[in-house]
Amino acid sequence: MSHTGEILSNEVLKDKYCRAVFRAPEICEKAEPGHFVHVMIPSMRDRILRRPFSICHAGGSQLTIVYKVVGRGTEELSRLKPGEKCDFMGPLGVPFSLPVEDEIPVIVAGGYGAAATYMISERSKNKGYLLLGARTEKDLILTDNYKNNGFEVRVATEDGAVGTKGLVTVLVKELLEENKGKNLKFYGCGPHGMLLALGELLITNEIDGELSMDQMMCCGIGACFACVVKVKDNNPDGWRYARTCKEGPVFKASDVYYGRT
Amino acid sequence: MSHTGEILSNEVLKDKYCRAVFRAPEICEKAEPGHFVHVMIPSMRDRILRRPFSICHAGGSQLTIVYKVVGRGTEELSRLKPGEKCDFMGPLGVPFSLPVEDEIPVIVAGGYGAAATYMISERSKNKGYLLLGARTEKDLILTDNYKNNGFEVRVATEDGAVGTKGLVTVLVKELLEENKGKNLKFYGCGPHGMLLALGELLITNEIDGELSMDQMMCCGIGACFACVVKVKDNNPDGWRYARTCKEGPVFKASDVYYGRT
Amino acid sequence: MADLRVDLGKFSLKNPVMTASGTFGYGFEYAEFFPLDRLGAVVVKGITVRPVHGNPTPRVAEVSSGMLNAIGLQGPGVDKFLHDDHYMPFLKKSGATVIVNIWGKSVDEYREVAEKLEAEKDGITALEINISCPNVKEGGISFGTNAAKASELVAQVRAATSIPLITKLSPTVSNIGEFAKAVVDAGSDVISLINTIPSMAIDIETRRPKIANVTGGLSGPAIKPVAVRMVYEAAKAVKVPVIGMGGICNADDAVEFIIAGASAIAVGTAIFTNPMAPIEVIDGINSYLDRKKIASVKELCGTVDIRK
Amino acid sequence: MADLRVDLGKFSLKNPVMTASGTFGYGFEYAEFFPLDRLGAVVVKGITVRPVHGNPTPRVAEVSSGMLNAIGLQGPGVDKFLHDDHYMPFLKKSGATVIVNIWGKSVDEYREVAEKLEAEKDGITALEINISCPNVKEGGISFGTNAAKASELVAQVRAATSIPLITKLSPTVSNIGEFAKAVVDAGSDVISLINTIPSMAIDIETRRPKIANVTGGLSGPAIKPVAVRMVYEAAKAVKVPVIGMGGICNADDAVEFIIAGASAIAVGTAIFTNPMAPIEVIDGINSYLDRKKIASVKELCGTVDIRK
Ligand SMILES: Cc1cc2nc3c(=O)[nH]c(=O)nc-3n(C[C@H](O)[C@H](O)[C@H](O)COP(=O)(O)OP(=O)(O)OC[C@H]3O[C@@H](n4cnc5c(N)ncnc54)[C@H](O)[C@@H]3O)c2cc1C
Ligand SMILES: Cc1cc2nc3c(=O)[nH]c(=O)nc-3n(C[C@H](O)[C@H](O)[C@H](O)COP(=O)(O)OP(=O)(O)OC[C@H]3O[C@@H](n4cnc5c(N)ncnc54)[C@H](O)[C@@H]3O)c2cc1C
Ligand SMILES: Cc1cc2nc3c(=O)[nH]c(=O)nc-3n(C[C@H](O)[C@H](O)[C@H](O)COP(=O)(O)O)c2cc1C
Ligand SMILES: Cc1cc2nc3c(=O)[nH]c(=O)nc-3n(C[C@H](O)[C@H](O)[C@H](O)COP(=O)(O)O)c2cc1C
Ligand code: FES
Ligand code: FES
Repeated sequence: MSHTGEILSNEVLKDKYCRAVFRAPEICEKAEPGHFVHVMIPSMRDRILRRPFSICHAGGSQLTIVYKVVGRGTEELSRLKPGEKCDFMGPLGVPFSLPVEDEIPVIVAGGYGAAATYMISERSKNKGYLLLGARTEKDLILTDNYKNNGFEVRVATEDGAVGTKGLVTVLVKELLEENKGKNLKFYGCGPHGMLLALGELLITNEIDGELSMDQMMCCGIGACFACVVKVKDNNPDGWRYARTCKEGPVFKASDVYYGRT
Repeated sequence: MSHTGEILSNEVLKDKYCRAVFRAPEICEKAEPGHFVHVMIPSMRDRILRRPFSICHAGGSQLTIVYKVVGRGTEELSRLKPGEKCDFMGPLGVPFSLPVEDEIPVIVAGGYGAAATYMISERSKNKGYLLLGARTEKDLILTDNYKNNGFEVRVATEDGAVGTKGLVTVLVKELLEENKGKNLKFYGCGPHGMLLALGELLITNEIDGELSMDQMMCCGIGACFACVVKVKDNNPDGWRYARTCKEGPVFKASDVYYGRT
Repeated sequence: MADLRVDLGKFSLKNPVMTASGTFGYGFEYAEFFPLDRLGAVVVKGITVRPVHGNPTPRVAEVSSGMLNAIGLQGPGVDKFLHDDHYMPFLKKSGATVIVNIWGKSVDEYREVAEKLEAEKDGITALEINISCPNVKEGGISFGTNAAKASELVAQVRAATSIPLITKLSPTVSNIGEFAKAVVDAGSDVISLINTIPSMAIDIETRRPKIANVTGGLSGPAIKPVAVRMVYEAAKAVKVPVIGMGGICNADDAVEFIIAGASAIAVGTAIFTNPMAPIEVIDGINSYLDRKKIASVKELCGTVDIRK
Repeated sequence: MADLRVDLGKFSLKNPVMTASGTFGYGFEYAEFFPLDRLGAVVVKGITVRPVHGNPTPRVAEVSSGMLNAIGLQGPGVDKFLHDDHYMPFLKKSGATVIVNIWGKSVDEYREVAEKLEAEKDGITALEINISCPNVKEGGISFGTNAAKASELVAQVRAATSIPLITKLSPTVSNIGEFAKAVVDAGSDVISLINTIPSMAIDIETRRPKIANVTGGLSGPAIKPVAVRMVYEAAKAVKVPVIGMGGICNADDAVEFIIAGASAIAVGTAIFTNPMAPIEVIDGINSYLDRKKIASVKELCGTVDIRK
């Protein structure tokens, strides 16, 4: 369950987003879209927790993650050089299920979410859409890679600099309008607010989908109850806290609890 | 008072002893034998204190320290590569006074003490002796350098593998015997027990000397009272605690308090 | 190979290394890392009389050499714990030595949990009474900082069960020795300490607490020196065995606690960093004893040399 | 440039950044790093009625994200402090705002120091009563953990001097709010916290404590979350200004304390790592306020947003 991965390359992808490739054959073997790895970043020392990252690509023995530099851990990660090693736990979590039969995959992503869902575009036999939301142009990543995999990429930015101005849910509504009657399979990964909005929108439209809900994690394997989100339950309250690391990160949109309590 | 020094080289000198050379012109300018620098070792992060090291050599802009790897700090120091930088405070402390007139320098050292006193051998106009004590052969350092500076080197090891078997004080007694009537100027640096033994021996022989007393340090500049040793005082107790970083590390043997309370 | 067995009064363990409650789930989650019966004991997450949702998120935050948590004792409740496959039934099958950490909002709730466990005590080696969880406002802290209340609580649990009792103390008291004495007098067979230290961290961009519960408990290497001191003081104050915890990451840390006076120790937060930590600690204690030519870990307990 | 002035009741400071007692000597030692009058205040090492040798060595030990110390209040005594060139006379010349930390083994000793300082109070802005030094066995700890004794002490010092009084609280209490209230009721104008947390570290090779005094006080980043929580609780409990300290290394840390409720803050252990830390904290608080468009540091105090 614990593996050592040697860094093969570690470079800026775009702005604050970096791509790191590790040699990690045991993980690659089992990796599915939506799985994550839980990484010990050496050189932290005064920071004791691992950092979770979705698997962006797993080919042969090479494991790729795409990460945004947002704090101490990701900063130190970005400074690691080829030859240095990290300790990995993984692959962890419940993965996405790939489209079956005539399902058209529609990936709705924000920020690093486009990396977390990328393996769907690689492994789905049906081609589909990437609807990518971002604050600014700087947060749009991997769009060419999705296109190369035959996916149509539509973009919304909050400042309107690229693509539609506004939130990604606008793109979702457009797409639903265009594709009435088609068998769309929705996948979501991005900020919590975006996922809740997406989930509610899907449910209103009587479509299900799979959402990857990321929360602060400690153990990464279901033992500490740090990483919970509310899911529906048939207890008197109508909800319970589910561990995103073990019962997720991928949940059915119809399982997520949208109540505000 | 605070300077940044770039590492020019950092290599194993012998066994656990390493030599690091830094570019630190401001410190070199003022450095005298017995001065020390107080070093922030980057990459420690979960360890917050600086580490004090005696200045072994200061030539032009190049500052040399010789250090023994004994724990986290010195281990991490030994891993630093040329081009990396450390923050220095220094030169700090009260230095040794060089021999004057016909004074013959006699350096009595143990372990890294031979590095702390090395500048005496460089800067003294009179040549003299290095009496070096060590547990084993592995702790004998810089002997050739002292010889190149015209010093006679005599060695004692506890296991007798090299030189006289026993403690360095045996060598001191021999030397005193040989050099009766000569104007010997003693310098000591090494483990606390060795320095106390040396100091008492000198006093018994009615000779003074200068001892560099190293203690655990925090501030390095006299503010925290962490680093004290007992010195004589004319208060009712006959002693007081003196700060080795500010009032020392070099004390007159005759000022040190040898009482056992 | 040194003798690692330790004696905790009414029960003994094959080695002194346990897992700290709340950091090892119910054992199940770590069973793929190593066989659970290698541990001295598995201490499960706090069990309550009814299922508990726990606190809103964020429940954890990282700080220098440690973390804050306010999980709020989310858990299945005692009935499910006893009967649902991957709790107690799984632990029994695994061959692990099981210690059940219990918690309640009132003396009655503690007593009820203890009664239910008493009724199906097969496979339960001891109960650990968590009187010190700082996160749930309704009572935890008041037992933990009031020796009279703590005594009453222990006495009531004592009356409800014949299972050996460990009382887990809060570090938020002025005199840990007195507190330890009080719970031992009330019938606790063993004491364990320390629980997390109530703490707070604020996001300066949003000015919101980093923990939804506002405060959370500090654990990890940051608290180790406080824990070693308290174990030392508690072990001096009482005659019963002491279980030490707080920031133990490796065998050296564990040995430090044992020298301070702990008969056994628990690894907590370090498991998040390194799931193999408890096993490495067992092996490392053994190596230390061998290197120091000490035949049994019992000989090391409380041997700190404080002559001036 | 934001307004950094802060108001501490009977006195005000040009900015909220002080040095923590015992980590900045008597100011003198750091005067070559920066002009002392740039600081909100210089808080000098604890002053006693008579000269004190202090504890045997080792007096300090390093631990994860912190250090232990048991210096034992070595110092010149109040007379020498008032008259010897590089203590008070130097500070007066430097233009620094001076706060004198005082300490004694008995109420009488505290009162005597206060009386002597009262007699020559020119240049002294406030006294900080250290009721919490955990290192000297003869009394420190009992004032620090007994609210009645602490009140009596503060009342006696209050009677002895008209200089504004700060009482520095120990973190080793169950309810810091109550304690803060008690000393304020007894006449303290301001409270400051936290002092170091009693701790212990053992060398596992020799089995000797790493501090000759056996226990020492934990300081540095490791204690910051505990300190923030206590400042938050104390500030809620009393109406007087609160000075926060414990692990502050940079402006972000300082801002966190201010948001939690501190009117001013002190930099301690971080000075050993970086002698310029207090100045960098002043500049950094200013930058933060400018970036957040907050006109005065006073507006930031206690603004933690705890709505659920
Ligand atoms: C299942 C999962 C998959 C993820 N996949 C990716 C990915 O593919 N690419 C990517 O860039 N990021 C991903 N993240 C987020 C990533 O884990 C955090 O950005 C990272 O841990 C931040 O570490 P830091 O030390 O740089 O930041 P910190 O300084 O610790 O914090 C900066 C910010 O990051 C958030 N954060 C910190 N730790 C975590 C954590 N353990 N989990 C979630 N958020 C955290 C904090 O709330 C804070 O707002 C994923 C998170 C989860 C839970
Ligand atoms: C004035 C002075 C000059 C020195 N000059 C040299 C020198 O030229 N070469 C050299 O190799 N060493 C020198 N030392 C000792 C050196 O500072 C320590 O070996 C070093 O700090 C150990 O750091 P560490 O993190 O590797 O060890 P740690 O893991 O911190 O401790 C290992 C051992 O080193 C001792 N030690 C730790 N910190 C200090 C400290 N701040 N001061 C003294 N002892 C400490 C501890 O007691 C322990 O036994 C000097 C010390 C002083 C006070
Ligand atoms: C996430 C988390 C959850 C915890 N839950 C419990 C609990 O349910 N019951 C309990 O008695 N202690 C609980 N604790 C406290 C630990 O058992 C332990 O006493 C404390 O964390 C100190 O040890 P450590 O520093 O090794 O983690 C918890 C600690 C953490 C970090
Ligand atoms: C070496 C040292 C000496 C100290 N001496 C005193 C003292 O004389 N009086 C006092 O009230 N506090 C003293 N303290 C406590 C500090 O003033 C401060 O309250 C504590 O260290 C927490 O802050 P920090 O983590 O920023 O250091 C001392 C702390 C240290 C580290
Ligand atoms: S991170 Fe521990 S349960 Fe999910
Ligand atoms: S190290 Fe602070 S006084 Fe010497």
